[in-house]
Amino acid sequence: MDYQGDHAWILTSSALVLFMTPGLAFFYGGMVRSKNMLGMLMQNFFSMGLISVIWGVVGFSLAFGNFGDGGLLGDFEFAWMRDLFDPSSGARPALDMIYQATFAIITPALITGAIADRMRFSAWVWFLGLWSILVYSPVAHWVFGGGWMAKMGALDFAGGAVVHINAGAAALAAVIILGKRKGWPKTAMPPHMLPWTLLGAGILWFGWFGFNAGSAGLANGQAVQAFVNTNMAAAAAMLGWLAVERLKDGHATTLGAASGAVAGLVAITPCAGFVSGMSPFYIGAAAGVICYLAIQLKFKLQYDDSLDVVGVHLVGGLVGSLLLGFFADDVVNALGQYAAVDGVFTGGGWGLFKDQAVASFATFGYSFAMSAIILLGLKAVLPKGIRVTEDEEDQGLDLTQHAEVSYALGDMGSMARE
Amino acid sequence: MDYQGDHAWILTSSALVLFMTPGLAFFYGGMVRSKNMLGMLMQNFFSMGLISVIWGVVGFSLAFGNFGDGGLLGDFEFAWMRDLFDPSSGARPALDMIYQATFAIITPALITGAIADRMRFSAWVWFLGLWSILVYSPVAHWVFGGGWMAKMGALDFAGGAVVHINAGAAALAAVIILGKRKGWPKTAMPPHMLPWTLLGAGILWFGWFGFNAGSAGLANGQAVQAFVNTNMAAAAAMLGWLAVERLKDGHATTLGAASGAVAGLVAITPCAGFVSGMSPFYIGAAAGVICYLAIQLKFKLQYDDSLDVVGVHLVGGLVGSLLLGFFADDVVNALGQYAAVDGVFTGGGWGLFKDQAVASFATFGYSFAMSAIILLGLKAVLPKGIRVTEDEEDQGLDLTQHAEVSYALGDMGSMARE
Amino acid sequence: MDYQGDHAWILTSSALVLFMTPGLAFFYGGMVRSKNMLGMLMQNFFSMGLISVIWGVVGFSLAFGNFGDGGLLGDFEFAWMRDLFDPSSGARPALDMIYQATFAIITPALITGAIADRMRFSAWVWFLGLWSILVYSPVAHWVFGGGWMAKMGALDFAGGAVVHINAGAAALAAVIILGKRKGWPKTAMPPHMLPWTLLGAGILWFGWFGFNAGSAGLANGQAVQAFVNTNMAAAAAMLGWLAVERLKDGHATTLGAASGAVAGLVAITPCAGFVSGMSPFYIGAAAGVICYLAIQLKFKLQYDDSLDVVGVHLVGGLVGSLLLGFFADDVVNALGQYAAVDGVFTGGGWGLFKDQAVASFATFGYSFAMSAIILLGLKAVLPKGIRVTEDEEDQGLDLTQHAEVSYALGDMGSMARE
Amino acid sequence: MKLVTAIIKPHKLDDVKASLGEVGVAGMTVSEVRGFGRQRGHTETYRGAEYTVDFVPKVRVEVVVDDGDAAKVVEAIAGAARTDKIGDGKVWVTPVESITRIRTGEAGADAL
Amino acid sequence: MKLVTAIIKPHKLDDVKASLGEVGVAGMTVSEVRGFGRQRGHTETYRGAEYTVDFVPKVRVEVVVDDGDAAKVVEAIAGAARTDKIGDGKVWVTPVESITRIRTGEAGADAL
Amino acid sequence: MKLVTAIIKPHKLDDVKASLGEVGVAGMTVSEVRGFGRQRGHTETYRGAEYTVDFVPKVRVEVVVDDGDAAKVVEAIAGAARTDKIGDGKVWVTPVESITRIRTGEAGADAL
Ligand SMILES: Nc1ncnc2c1ncn2[C@@H]1O[C@H](COP(=O)(O)OP(=O)(O)O)[C@@H](O)[C@H]1O
Ligand SMILES: Nc1ncnc2c1ncn2[C@@H]1O[C@H](COP(=O)(O)OP(=O)(O)O)[C@@H](O)[C@H]1O
Ligand SMILES: Nc1ncnc2c1ncn2[C@@H]1O[C@H](COP(=O)(O)OP(=O)(O)O)[C@@H](O)[C@H]1O
Repeated sequence: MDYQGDHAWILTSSALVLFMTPGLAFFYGGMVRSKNMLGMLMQNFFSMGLISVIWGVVGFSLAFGNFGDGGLLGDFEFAWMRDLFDPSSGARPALDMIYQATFAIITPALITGAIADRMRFSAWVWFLGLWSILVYSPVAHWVFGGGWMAKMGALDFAGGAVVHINAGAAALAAVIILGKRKGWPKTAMPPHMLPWTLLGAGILWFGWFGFNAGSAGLANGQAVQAFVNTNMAAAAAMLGWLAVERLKDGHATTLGAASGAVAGLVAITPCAGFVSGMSPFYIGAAAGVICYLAIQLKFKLQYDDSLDVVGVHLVGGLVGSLLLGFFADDVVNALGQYAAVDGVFTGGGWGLFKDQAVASFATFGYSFAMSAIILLGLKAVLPKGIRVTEDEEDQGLDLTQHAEVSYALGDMGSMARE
Repeated sequence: MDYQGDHAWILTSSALVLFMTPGLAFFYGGMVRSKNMLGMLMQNFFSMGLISVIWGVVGFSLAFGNFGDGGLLGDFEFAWMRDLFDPSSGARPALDMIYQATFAIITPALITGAIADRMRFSAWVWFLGLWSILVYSPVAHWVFGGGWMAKMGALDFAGGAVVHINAGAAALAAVIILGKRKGWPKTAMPPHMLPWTLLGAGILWFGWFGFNAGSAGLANGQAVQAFVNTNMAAAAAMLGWLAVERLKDGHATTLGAASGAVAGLVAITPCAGFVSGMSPFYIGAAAGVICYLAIQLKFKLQYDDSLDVVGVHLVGGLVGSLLLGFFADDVVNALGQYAAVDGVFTGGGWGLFKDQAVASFATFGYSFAMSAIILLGLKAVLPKGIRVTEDEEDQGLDLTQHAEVSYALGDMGSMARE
Repeated sequence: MDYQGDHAWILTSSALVLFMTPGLAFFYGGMVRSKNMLGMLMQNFFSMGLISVIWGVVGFSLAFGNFGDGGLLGDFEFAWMRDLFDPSSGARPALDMIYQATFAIITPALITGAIADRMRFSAWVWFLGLWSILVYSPVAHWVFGGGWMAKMGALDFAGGAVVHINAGAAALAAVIILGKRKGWPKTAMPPHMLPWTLLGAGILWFGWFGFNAGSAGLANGQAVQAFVNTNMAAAAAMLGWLAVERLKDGHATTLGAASGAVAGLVAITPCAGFVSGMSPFYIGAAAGVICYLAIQLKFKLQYDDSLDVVGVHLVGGLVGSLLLGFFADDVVNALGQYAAVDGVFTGGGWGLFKDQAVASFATFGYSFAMSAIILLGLKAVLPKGIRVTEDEEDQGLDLTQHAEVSYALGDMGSMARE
Repeated sequence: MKLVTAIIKPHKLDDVKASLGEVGVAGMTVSEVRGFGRQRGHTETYRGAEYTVDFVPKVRVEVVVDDGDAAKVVEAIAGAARTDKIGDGKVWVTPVESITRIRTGEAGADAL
Repeated sequence: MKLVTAIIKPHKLDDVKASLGEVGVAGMTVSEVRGFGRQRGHTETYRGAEYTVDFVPKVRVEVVVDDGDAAKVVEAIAGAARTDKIGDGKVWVTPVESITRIRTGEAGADAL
Repeated sequence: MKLVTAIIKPHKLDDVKASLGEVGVAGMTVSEVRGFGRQRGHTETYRGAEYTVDFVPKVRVEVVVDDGDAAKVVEAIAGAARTDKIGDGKVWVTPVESITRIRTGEAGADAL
């Protein structure tokens, strides 16, 4: 069989997923105060730089080396970009490497929404690199790399656990250790420019097709099913979120539409190539409603998860990973590289659900603990710590971390070149 | 033959067309006043939510069920996402469903440009859903679903009638029933942020390749020809619009460049896979000039088609659908699933032109009448009617419909959390 | 062999590269002062209009006609869109034409960054058209069209010389002839909205996958390698630029991250399908550091290369083209349509490097001279010259060239319709 | 010389400008401000959190006039800016000791 | 009538508003301004070029009050806006000859 | 105490600031405003519809100074802001009854 059609789709998907990180930057960026806009963009764009390099040098090998060993970690088989270029398969290993690179980039980028407005940029640089090696690569190995979770029988089509629970758990650890933004929750910190957020949501939705349908690895029927499920879950979650918002707050908001869609995309991620029929609507709608309710928790529990990474990614990831235990459909499954398996509603009993629960909580536990250790270590070691000073927080990350401002629209120019 | 290459292209095209709706939101959003920015974005993004669900549940089946019956409407064959997943064809029915979903989403979204700044959001929700079922699905069946128009011999490659004449006719009905914006045409209502409009135009141009070249259904020569024609018509229309603008108003404007390109993209839509050689230049240039002239009509006839949906989509759709009767080329046609047929200039006589005219006016008539009926019905039935109050119009849709503001760039924070 | 998979990838790549021009418009647009935003957008978008038409009518034929003649210029074989549609190959000539059209569009658009804020729009229109025919088509023929450079043995995978050195040399000629912006370098002219620049950088990175990996012409292993190299070079260059910036200026900036990534993308362009392993990291890092240093030159040499087209594209293009002489790897080369050849570091000796140097400087020399001739000619011939008046420069291009403004966010409406 | 300062509703600016033109005022300076008073502000909601904003957008109009014209100008502004709804704003008058036209150096009434 | 004008730090606006409420002030007008003084501005860097910006964001608060209330209002503002750091700003008082409420035409203290 | 208010062209702000520095003024407050006067505005065109905008961007500079310095300050501003083209703007002087530095509570000349 020719591979060109599959290559075309996975190349396209890689580009789409890479584009999600700028999308995420703007999705988040619109929600922060204007003085922190560039700080937010930078934390995300920088991940495209640093993680690409780390992934090529060692990260991919740690995640995908020793493939299918049922173990805890890969090896150095592909380190330093070795052995990726195999002409006979059209360089398939290199294709897998770069496609997975885009996942490695966006996963820690998700955390930036939680820690918005208060982390030193240099601390972020260290955290990003260490987290990718110590948390992302191992967890990716467990499932995507054929490690212990895959062997156990847990399913994760495109990263409900590897990406979303993982990043969400890290986000929770980070906001606890970093502490609240100055003034939160008394001071109002409304979004400075929601159109950015909507633009970002549009890019995310667009790119997520590559994320989920690309995870089939081929341009086959499973890819089509994953594509369909992705779109339908996003749609249903938008409606779910808006419905409850309208009931509770009296208005359907654009931020709600964007947030709901993202919640649905998160929840369908682990399920995309494994469910069929009306299932994506049910999973999406559940995610929309549950995530809306989950983000209200932070006010009760008093942790400043600034842009609701816990509420959307951790909770949404859990919703999807666990519901897969109910909705999995072996007719679709069978197309992929995985064993065909059914869920509770599809006559497969509770077996899959149990595996999903174990995988979800193991991911949560490892990521939370390890992220906390990294951050506490950095706090102890970095001369200026991990958080900006109060004065810097007042002035904003743009000026203090990057010596730039986002907007200079006025007519009044008074600036001197040194 | 393997299907992966075709799948890769149609999956990509589906993503591209889905991305057009956010693009459209920003294309329009930049043109409204800043107080209505989010209202515009929301009407468009919401279509991605609501129509996806409706399309999966019933819309696709009403349009594509009973395929090729030469009749008026599909059936419930594919309702509730039934029978879409067929592994042997790589889930081709599901692929067709999701590709067509993106068309179903953007078509009513086109109408938002006409009704900008004054429709209640809840009325929009109702209109959107009803219109999709009562107008879009039937008309899509007539042509795309092998209904009476297809049987008659009318051609519509990617939706000159189904999408553009259809939405344009609905827009005309809507502005007549809704009435003018407060103050129009005396009060100036200039665009609040043209860069959004240009960004949107860029996204639309990009996505339109999926719209037109994807409509070949395969990654074949017809797709290539459609891609070429799409780009060349957009380009020629931009030049045409700018030339007449420069002559009449003294300046070539960026809004004109964006509008001209869109006019060309609209006009080439029905023709994309059916014409060849220099034809896209002629069709595009004609659309650029004619649409520019057409948008001046609203001041004469005093209907407030706020962002010129009638002038660009209805007129542009008519230009393309009718010119296809002149330029159709059976060498290109022959590649597709349609009968090979020539136009007036290519030695085919007036037969095709007549079919095109019948199809265009039938679409116009049905859509105009049915849209009017829906709106008048909603006006009578909805407790608060379909239009915001004068006070709400003054305050803007962002605040009154969604309790949000678009821009909070200032340093002066004075907001209290409840 | 089926061609659908390859078609799918090249169609996708064509769309991606076309989308780069809007991306470039915003990348540049964010850096100019707000009164010139639309002027910048317009110069770029207009290239999509004018060059598409010129390319279809004559440009493609001049560049790719007489393919492989080892000479200086193509012929009129494909002029007026002739002979592009060949059903048996899936219209491959048409596919090549449209893919290359997107390169022809963006190359002159790169120049707009140098001449920002001061060129008359009508002069830009003339320059754009003439430059495309007199400079771009010939130079494209030399390498891409199998002209003398290709015959000599010089390599240019996706346009290090044809696109970047070519545009950079023209930019240098243009800023010398146009002169400095009023007030430069004393008056501060900081970016008016960096988020646009970051958005543009995100779109450019995304689109560049089509630019480089699409240049393989097929969805094969070389395309994969080019994709990998593209991403890795962009990443390494971002890190390189930020590192030196941090050392020299004390801060890592978001503009630096965006600029560094673009510098890496430029430098890898000629190399993308020809190098392997860790090479993209070295090439990227070198480009990041060298381009950062190169942009400081303009203050020393007092030429107002407003947004650093010379520093990034000319210098980055040279870095990539020359380093290819060191890093070329015949294992990857062998996959393409080119002869397998190694560089200095890969055991191939200095032969390739010499060819690269000759090709680079020939491109520079021809483009610089010819661009100067065109501009001086236009200056002499155009009634109002090529530069706006001082007053127009003060008021900005948006108002004076296009009768529009970019931002109207305020509440204070006072505008009268005529 | 007097400085007449008015705080008005943004959409009344054109009417005020026209009305000032009618009483012979040839120049003025305007700016965007936010007002707090009897007129209620609005509420915004983001992800379930509700915010109240008490300030409402207003426009400040400043006109320097000859002593004798002040009353007339106040009247012209007040007349044109009135909508009879809460929040129409205020007009106040303060003394100006001298005024100069920068371009010519003219002072007093000639500077207007 | 007096016009009390204060230039304050932007984030103190809510405190000032509250404090004015306590002394019975029911209306005010605020606007965004830039201040220059002892407080240092900041530095920005773009592609290696360094720029200094001397102006810092401030908010101007304007309140028209009865003659007798001016001192109290000045005190209320100054008390609420103080952070004891450079750049806290100024409050000054200027005379107002007349004031009108546009909606009703009321003048003097009734217009406030 | 006097308040000197100037309406100037936006690009003259740096010159005015420098010139004020030379006459010993250490603080000032500036803001963006729109002016209407002899200077013509501009025309915008959107899809064939033409709009005229009469207001032009200006900057307002406010400086509180000692009584004796007012004339000198007016001169410094007027000198620096002059381009001899229509629209250079105005400078006017109004009386200030008291001024306080918020940070220290100092009053009068000490507050400047
Ligand atoms: N004491 C005051 N000093 C300065 N400005 C005031 C004062 N009171 C009201 N304003 C301004 O006048 C505007 C209108 O006042 P408001 O009390 O809302 O309505 P009205 O003037 O119709 O009674 C306010 O938004 C504010 O800008
Ligand atoms: N002479 C002045 N006239 C008008 N405004 C002034 C004057 N001096 C200072 N200001 C304003 O007061 C603000 C604070 O002044 P500054 O000297 O920085 O601190 P402080 O008042 O604490 O000594 C300035 O930013 C400026 O807006
Ligand atoms: N009577 C006035 N009151 C307040 N501001 C005025 C007045 N007349 C003019 N201005 C301000 O001065 C600016 C310049 O005035 P203009 O008549 O255009 O030019 P010039 O001062 O050179 O004659 C105007 O834009 C406006 O901001």
